[in-house]
Amino acid sequence: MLSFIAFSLRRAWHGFWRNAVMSIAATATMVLMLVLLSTFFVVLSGLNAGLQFVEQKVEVVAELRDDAPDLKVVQLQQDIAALPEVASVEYIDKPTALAQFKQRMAQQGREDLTQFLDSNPLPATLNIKLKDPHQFGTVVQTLRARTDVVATVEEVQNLVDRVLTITNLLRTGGLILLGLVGLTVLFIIVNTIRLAVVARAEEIEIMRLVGASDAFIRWPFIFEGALVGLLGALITLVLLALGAAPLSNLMTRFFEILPLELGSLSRNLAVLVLATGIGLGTIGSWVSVRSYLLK
Amino acid sequence: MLSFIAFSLRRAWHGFWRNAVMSIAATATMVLMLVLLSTFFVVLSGLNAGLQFVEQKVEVVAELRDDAPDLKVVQLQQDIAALPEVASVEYIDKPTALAQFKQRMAQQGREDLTQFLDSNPLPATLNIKLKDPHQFGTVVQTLRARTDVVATVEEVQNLVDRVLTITNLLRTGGLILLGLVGLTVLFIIVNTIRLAVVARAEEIEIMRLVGASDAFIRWPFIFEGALVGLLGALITLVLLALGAAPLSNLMTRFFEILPLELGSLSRNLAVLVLATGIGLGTIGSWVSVRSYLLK
Amino acid sequence: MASPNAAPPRAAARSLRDQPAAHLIAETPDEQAILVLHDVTKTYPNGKTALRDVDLVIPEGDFVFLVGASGAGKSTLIKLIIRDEIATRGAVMLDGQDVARLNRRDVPRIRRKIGIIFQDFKLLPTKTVQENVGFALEVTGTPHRQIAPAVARVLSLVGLSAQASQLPSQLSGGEQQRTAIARALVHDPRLIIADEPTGNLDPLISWEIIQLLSRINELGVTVLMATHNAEIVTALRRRVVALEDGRITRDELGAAYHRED
Amino acid sequence: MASPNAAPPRAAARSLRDQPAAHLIAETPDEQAILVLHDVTKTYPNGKTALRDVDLVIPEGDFVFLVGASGAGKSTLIKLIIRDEIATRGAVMLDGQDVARLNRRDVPRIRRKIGIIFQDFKLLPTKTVQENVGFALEVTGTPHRQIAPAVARVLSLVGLSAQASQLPSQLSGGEQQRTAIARALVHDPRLIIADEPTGNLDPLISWEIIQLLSRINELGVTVLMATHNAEIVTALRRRVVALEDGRITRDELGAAYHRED
Ligand SMILES: Nc1ncnc2c1ncn2[C@@H]1O[C@H](COP(=O)(O)OP(=O)(O)OP(=O)(O)O)[C@@H](O)[C@H]1O
Ligand SMILES: Nc1ncnc2c1ncn2[C@@H]1O[C@H](COP(=O)(O)OP(=O)(O)OP(=O)(O)O)[C@@H](O)[C@H]1O
Ligand SMILES: [Mg+2]
Ligand SMILES: [Mg+2]
Repeated sequence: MLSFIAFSLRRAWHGFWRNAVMSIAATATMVLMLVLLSTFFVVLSGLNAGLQFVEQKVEVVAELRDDAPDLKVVQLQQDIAALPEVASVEYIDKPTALAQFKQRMAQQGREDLTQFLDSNPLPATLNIKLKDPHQFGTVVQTLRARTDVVATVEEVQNLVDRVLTITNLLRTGGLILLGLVGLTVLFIIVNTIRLAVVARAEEIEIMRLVGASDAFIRWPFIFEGALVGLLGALITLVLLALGAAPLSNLMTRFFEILPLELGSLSRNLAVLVLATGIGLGTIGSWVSVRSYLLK
Repeated sequence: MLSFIAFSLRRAWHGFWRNAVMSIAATATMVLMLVLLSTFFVVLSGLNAGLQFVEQKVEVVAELRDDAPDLKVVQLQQDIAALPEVASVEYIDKPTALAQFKQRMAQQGREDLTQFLDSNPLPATLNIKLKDPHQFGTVVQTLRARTDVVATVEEVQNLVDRVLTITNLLRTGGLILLGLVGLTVLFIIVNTIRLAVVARAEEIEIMRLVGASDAFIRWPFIFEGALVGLLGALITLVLLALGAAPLSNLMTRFFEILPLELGSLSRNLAVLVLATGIGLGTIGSWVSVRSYLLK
Repeated sequence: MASPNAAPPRAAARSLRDQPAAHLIAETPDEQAILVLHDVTKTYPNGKTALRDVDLVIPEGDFVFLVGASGAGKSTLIKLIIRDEIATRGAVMLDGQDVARLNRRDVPRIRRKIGIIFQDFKLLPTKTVQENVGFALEVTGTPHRQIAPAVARVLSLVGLSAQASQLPSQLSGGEQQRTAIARALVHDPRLIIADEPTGNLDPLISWEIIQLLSRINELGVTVLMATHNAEIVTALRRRVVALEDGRITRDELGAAYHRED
Repeated sequence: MASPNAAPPRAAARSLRDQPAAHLIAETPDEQAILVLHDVTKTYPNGKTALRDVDLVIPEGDFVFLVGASGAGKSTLIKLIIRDEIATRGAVMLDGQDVARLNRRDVPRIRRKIGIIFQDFKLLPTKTVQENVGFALEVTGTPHRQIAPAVARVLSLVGLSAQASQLPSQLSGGEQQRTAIARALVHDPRLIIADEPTGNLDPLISWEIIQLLSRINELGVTVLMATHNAEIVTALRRRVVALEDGRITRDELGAAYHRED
């Protein structure tokens, strides 16, 4: 058994170099496809992080009555914070609210209308961040029930719905696109390996005629495909590592705000590239040789 | 000559079908790559349209003095409209400005602070759209010179710079990506065709030995490559046509606002797909056969 | 009729000359026959019938010449034996097993009992001479260190030691043929099937190869050899089976290439 | 020496037997010679020297047998003539042109003057018999309507009319060889080079093919044939050039396969 594996590996290695043109062509195709796949993976990860970031921005805002006693407000804040679906609760008092409003206006280059006012028209608010933007129901109900403190609860339903529809759409679209690209990659690589094997149909035929068993014919080919995959994956990883510096510059420029963990991303990417490369190489050979052995 | 072309075409046709596995594999690869290229092209067109749309939004806004006489305002409006870099000039009087402000506030769910005012604090404005967002210099100078009418000119320099930097970056990035995808497509297709030709090295060798001239060997192969390209392009177009309806639904949902001319887009796409397919098929064969004929 | 001066000793004992093949089957118990064809007909998918109602029994240890014009069906008969093709009708029994009924997985095992010299050599173009020959041992799972000496031995037998590390494309026609012969001998098969093994060899080497096959045959290995080499067939006076248009028209012991009456 | 009973008429006039090849060149004006090899040596990239200092002149209309053991260099000599390989030293002149100095573009034109029968047939595996044969006409730009009748004619000459639309993989060895012969004849070449054209043929068809080549030779076509078929060489009593280990060791008119003194 061990000698069979050793034999198959040796033959795979020889096969790879004897058909150098084929092997290099297949490996190059593999590299290109894996780079394509990686690019997609990175872009999708970025998109996903962006979407998560947007979703985190969904807040439930409760405007408080000007006449609500501070103690009750603190009480309500604690009650809300205790709810399981709430991530954090922030209390913005009236002067802070006005200050924030003024700042916003200034940022947007708008006229500061508040300068014409002599009292502060802005209410104090409780800004509640949710763990999952879908689950605002209980929070809103709890807030609405406390009419002694809460004046109005901003209607977030619409906003939440709209944001979630868009993010889900983008996510689904991204996944479908990744799937399509993945299928393309799969098909092209299997195809390339199949072409390389077709060119060796005669070799397979002769092996069978001199009494080689199917396993004997199949495994060297499969190892050869895996070798193409491994080599392609390694070259891809080197290319990605080389391209990482300028790319992450560009990335941080765009996604500065996004909580993208580059460490785990690149770990995932390496695993994806290696698994896809070797997997596809192996499957490609398997499929290609199969059709000859079945005849 | 004519009979040579007829002969080459006939041989190409036969060659295509005699090596059906190879040909179909090459064609399928071609289709996948062309679909990929098309997707990129459409996405980039959408992006470009979006960027143009954003750039068009860049306006020079001049706030007018409350005491400016109507006649002078009309005069200024005409002067500005006459400038070659100006696309359009819109005059917003004070009541309209207030109405628009209220509407904006309402849209954003903000408190309507204007209700607390007794006079209209918003100035009348001239909103000037530019043909080219870069060329706001003269317009701003002209406006600034007319201190009798114009109170302030909003500082757009920064905004314009920022928008243009981002759009240019996105555009360049898109083009680079398209270039990379194009190169990948080129490489993969050339590669696929080369593999298909390698498998026929013996055939080429025999042709040469019985006295076939280079042209005689080359042209059938090139026509065969062109046939693969043509077939691939046609299948791609059919697939795109089938996918157009659901896709354009999705597109309009996202890009409703964008002035994307679907007619010319699909015309461009068809030309791109056909030219790329046939071109790549031809080049692929040419390159592959070349290496055999040079030996 | 010319007296069979060079006939092997066994030939005199069994006088089967001119008897129809069907009788042969009745007389020879199947256990002794390494190869039995019974009523075999082969029609190719394109409608061409290459063999018609062929009956043939080859006892273990026999040396049989298969002769017949070009296109008579010699190679087809060989292809049926190694199950490269499957008979349209009739049974092909190799070593007591019906090859058509063999499980796919058992085909390689049957083929390893045979040493086959193909008419078109069928060498692996990307392997050197010694790799091509060693290959027939590798497939039987022979340990690596035993392969090299065995290969060296048969290569020197067929006179190819100097070409051991050349590729088939770097060999002369005769050298390719001798490589194919070496590959067929290297794993000590019980049956050697040779399809025109001297077509590309000069008379001297042809004789050497035939003498080699004769010596191997004397050790008990059965030899079935399709050939057009009249000189050799006539000189050796072994059993001759003649095919004509897919039918066996002659099955004689100690015979010449051409019919002698 | 046996009297050259079957020698062609011209053979008697020139008594060149046993003269070294160098004299031959001096005596035969180059204009009459379709093929001249002068001091040709061929060493393959792997260091194997297949031909050494070969001098050979073949006048137009000659019929020459090239004999020699397997690996003596016969096929190498043929490859040099058709410029499949290029001589390491010396000149190969075909019809007055040095083939090594030929422009790449002119190689096909030279090859079309020759009809070549390859030892390994070299048929296109994806083309039928008639397409393989017709191919040699197509490359010369023969109008399409003239191809079919010409192909049909040569196929019936070699006895392959019934197999016209089979693929090479569906042919017997001899039928493949006859297809190769038909392809070499179909474009009426001035020189026919045949490398072991009867290796896979039975004696009867071999004789028919040789007689066919003889008839074509009588029409003025030069024939150079490498062969191991001693019977045919000896019976025909034509010019025999013998190679041994890459050197010409014999160049006789009206000779036998083996040296006769
Ligand atoms: N491409 C090559 N590279 C290296 N050596 C070669 C090559 N082709 C032929 N040879 C060697 O040159 C020698 C002569 O080969 P060639 O094919 O000319 O012999 P031949 O006379 O035709 O023999 P045969 O009768 O067996 O066909 C052989 O020993 C062979 O191994
Ligand atoms: N795969 C095939 N499909 C169709 N016909 C075939 C096939 N193989 C062989 N034949 C035909 O069957 C007949 C017998 O072929 P076979 O190869 O058995 O002849 P052979 O006796 O070996 O001849 P040779 O001495 O020329 O090698 C031939 O006429 C051939 O054309
Ligand atoms: Mg045969
Ligand atoms: Mg030779």
